[in-house]
Amino acid sequence: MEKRNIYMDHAATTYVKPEVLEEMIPYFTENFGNPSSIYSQARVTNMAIDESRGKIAKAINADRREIFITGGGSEADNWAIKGYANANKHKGNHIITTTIEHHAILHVCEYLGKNGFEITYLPVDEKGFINIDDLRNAIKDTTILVSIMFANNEIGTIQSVKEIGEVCRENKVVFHTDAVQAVGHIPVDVQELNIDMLSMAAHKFYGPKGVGALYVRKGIRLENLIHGGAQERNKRAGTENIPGIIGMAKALELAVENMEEENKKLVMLRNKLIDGLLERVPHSRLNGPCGEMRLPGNANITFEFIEGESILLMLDAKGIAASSGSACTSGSLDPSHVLLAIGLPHEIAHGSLRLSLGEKTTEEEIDYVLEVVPQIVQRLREMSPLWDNFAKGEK
Amino acid sequence: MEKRNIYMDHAATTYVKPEVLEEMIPYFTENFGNPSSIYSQARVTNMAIDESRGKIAKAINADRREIFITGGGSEADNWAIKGYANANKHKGNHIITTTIEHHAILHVCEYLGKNGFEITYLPVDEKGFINIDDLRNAIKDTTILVSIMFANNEIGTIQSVKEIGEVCRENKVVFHTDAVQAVGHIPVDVQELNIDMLSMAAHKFYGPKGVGALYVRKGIRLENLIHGGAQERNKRAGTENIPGIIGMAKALELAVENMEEENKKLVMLRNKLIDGLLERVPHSRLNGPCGEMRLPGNANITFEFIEGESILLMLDAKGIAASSGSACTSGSLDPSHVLLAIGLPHEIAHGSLRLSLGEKTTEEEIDYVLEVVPQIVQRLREMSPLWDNFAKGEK
Amino acid sequence: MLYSEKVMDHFTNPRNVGEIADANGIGEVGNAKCGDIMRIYLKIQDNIVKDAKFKTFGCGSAIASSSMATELIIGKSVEDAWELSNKAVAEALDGLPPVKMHCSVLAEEAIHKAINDYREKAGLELWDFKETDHDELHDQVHGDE
Ligand SMILES: Cc1ncc(COP(=O)(O)O)c(C=O)c1O
Ligand SMILES: Cc1ncc(COP(=O)(O)O)c(C=O)c1O
Ligand code: FES
Ligand code: FES
Repeated sequence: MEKRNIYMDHAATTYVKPEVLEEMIPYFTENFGNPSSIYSQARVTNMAIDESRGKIAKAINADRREIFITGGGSEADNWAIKGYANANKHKGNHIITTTIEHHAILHVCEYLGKNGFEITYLPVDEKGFINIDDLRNAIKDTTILVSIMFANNEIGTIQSVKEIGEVCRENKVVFHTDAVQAVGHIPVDVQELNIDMLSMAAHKFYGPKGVGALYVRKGIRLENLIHGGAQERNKRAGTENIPGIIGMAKALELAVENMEEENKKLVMLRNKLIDGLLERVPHSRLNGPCGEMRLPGNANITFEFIEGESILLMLDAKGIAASSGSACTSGSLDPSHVLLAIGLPHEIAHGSLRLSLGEKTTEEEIDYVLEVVPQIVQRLREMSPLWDNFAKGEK
Repeated sequence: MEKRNIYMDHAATTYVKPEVLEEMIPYFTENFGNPSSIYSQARVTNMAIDESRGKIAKAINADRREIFITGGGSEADNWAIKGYANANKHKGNHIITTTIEHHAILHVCEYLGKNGFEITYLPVDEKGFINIDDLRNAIKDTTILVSIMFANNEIGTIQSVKEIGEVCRENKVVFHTDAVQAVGHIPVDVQELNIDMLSMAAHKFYGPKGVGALYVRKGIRLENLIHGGAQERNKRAGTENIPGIIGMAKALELAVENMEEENKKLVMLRNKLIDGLLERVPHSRLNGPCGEMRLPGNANITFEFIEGESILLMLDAKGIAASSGSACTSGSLDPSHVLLAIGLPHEIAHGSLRLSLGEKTTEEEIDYVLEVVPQIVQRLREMSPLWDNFAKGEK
Repeated sequence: MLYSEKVMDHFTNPRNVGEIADANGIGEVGNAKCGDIMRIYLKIQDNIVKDAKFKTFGCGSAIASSSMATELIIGKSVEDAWELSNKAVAEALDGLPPVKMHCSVLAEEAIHKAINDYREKAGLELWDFKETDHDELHDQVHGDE
């Protein structure tokens, strides 16, 4: 049989769409002039960047002067949290976040926690939602910043961002959201949702790696993370990554254009995948919510009695690329902090599989996965002493 | 006459060489898998990154485990200085640098100066060299770090890096060098030159923008600048910019391969340019040293009585792209801090022009510049009241 | 993280999976919380390991280590089987990534436990070995560099 090549790890990273790459190419070789310079060649790149910034702003209903380009999602997250905390410590030292943030937020908060700040980590329920009253109760006089992710990268939970923004606004606390998994995938409107700062990364929506952006509402003061030249209105130094910016803008424009139609398809395929797996594999459970409040392309299932890495390796042998826990920590052996946060016991959290679908995913691929995964689970369970114990116990 | 298109601003940024872009392309669209994942597709990118890291390490005679990828030169500089300072403040709070550093170093030092660190800015002589005895005398018990740039971006001065490294080593002080203008242009060997940390940026040597690297000698502890995922051996979070890394490595490999031959040509052209301008334009002077201790492609000339931006605009009208002062501060109106540091009075520092040559620069282009610049200078002087006063005074 | 072809072979086609109904030595190490449990069954006759089988809950390298370790001890004397080190298992697999070395430790220890189980049942003196404290190992593997 021909080796399959099924990519179901879009939440980790995507390829660059050909239309996007095509727009980028001239900026590598021809229009490469430093946009801060004053010769005509530079004026071309300057204008192209400006236009791209406009597209990015439009996609989230912001003003282009509120968009600052970064070297990726992690940089945007680090800058938002450290930059805001350091520039506003005279107002207070308390920051609120959640237990299910990406490490780019969590590790920054841990760092700040060791450096004079007090961090509250809001718990989540078994579907991954925070409780809005927990947030209300956590806010105190010294609270300066709330950072709650828009959509979770592992279990796909979409928070009630608008409500969170409202609570922050009522309490005059700045609200940052890590929207790396949301932007380009679900509608994001910083005005309607009361968002003050927002992080995004191009490689999650078919744009290039190594470029992202931080939206910063006018009037908010941040300390620079990368000091130096006067780029990005003096806020983020470094010669502009012109092709990267052009690519991010183009990819985002396409993503917003196709979003509605795309998501109809994704939701249908995702539901088929989730329902099919739960039905075919006993002792399996869905992590994260069903329906509207789940990212359209995300499926995350736990299979009891087996371990995630083995599942991934067997899937790979069948030509399926997937992930277990969050992508940038596989290679590490700890079970996902997100799965622990929604209440899974350690030994069960180990056996989870994230399948994240994308624009090219077909129904035929879903059928293949539905055929292959149950076999793999069974094989691994046959090797597992835990399954053994369980099966014997049941008798 | 056909409009010329002469690029003489290679020190600001370069285009990506076609061979480099060609190597990058497959990593945008095909081999895009997250290198931290465990499926086969990711193994391809993982190995490609490893190989690239090896090439980068080899180019500066380091070990590949000492190379950490960043989002550019500014990030590398910021990380080296802030990361080292914050991780080692128990050892002391004194940092030594120079008055002619790039803003990516200077502004970080200013920032640290306001946050508990003491900064010494070593002066330079009229050619831009620091005095090694000044360095010796500046080191004290509390000194933890010396950061001195390898080669200056404006006036091309190459410091006696080896000697600086020796003094640092004798005094057990860590030595960082901003080698953004040096790497890929002149030989750099971190072992021979006693360098402990070194910054580079790919877009200065025909690689892509938005990617750079920090070399960190084994055993040196840095605080992370960008916290989050486990990439770059837990030291720099963010999904790897695969095409960027591949491109940087390829560009550097090519640069090192061609360096000797390339520099012969560049030095010849540069000398012709400098000598020609000084000869043809009265009241002009060369900034920075002549000969071996000047970057091969750098010419920086001051024309008295006129102003830099007007020169650039007129050059642009003639199809020549050049720069005045440092590229990322043009757009700002202050005279270059480097030219002030080598002792130029304010009014004279304003009238300087940097022409930086590259691999495609031809002798014919030099001839054209030699024809055009004197005319431009004369035209601007005819408009200048300073020239007027001077000319009348001379009579 | 890259696995050798040998590891992948032993992972995808593990040898000696299962249990031995009349095993006279059984050893189990690891814990589910860590994501790794290994159980080894031995059939020992005339001081020779006649058969060995395993059940493992764990990553690719844990499964491959179990497979390789059982293969290496079958046919050996109990003394020789006892001498099998985790390094030997890893080497036989053409190496393991550094963060995965502890998976081969599991195999070594599971065999030690199984052999001592056999010796206990046979009324023989137990041999000395130090079982790694799994929590300590965990910190070692996952702690700061
Ligand atoms: C000497 C020097 N250091 C640092 C930088 C900053 O590099 P980047 O703009 O790639 O961040 C530059 C160039 O802009 C430079 O010339
Ligand atoms: C929710 C979330 N935040 C932040 C990041 C970090 O983005 P990047 O890897 O582009 O720096 C990611 C992805 O890795 C993510 O999924
Ligand atoms: S069994 Fe613990 S990671 Fe392999
Ligand atoms: S998983 Fe067992 S040592 Fe960490």
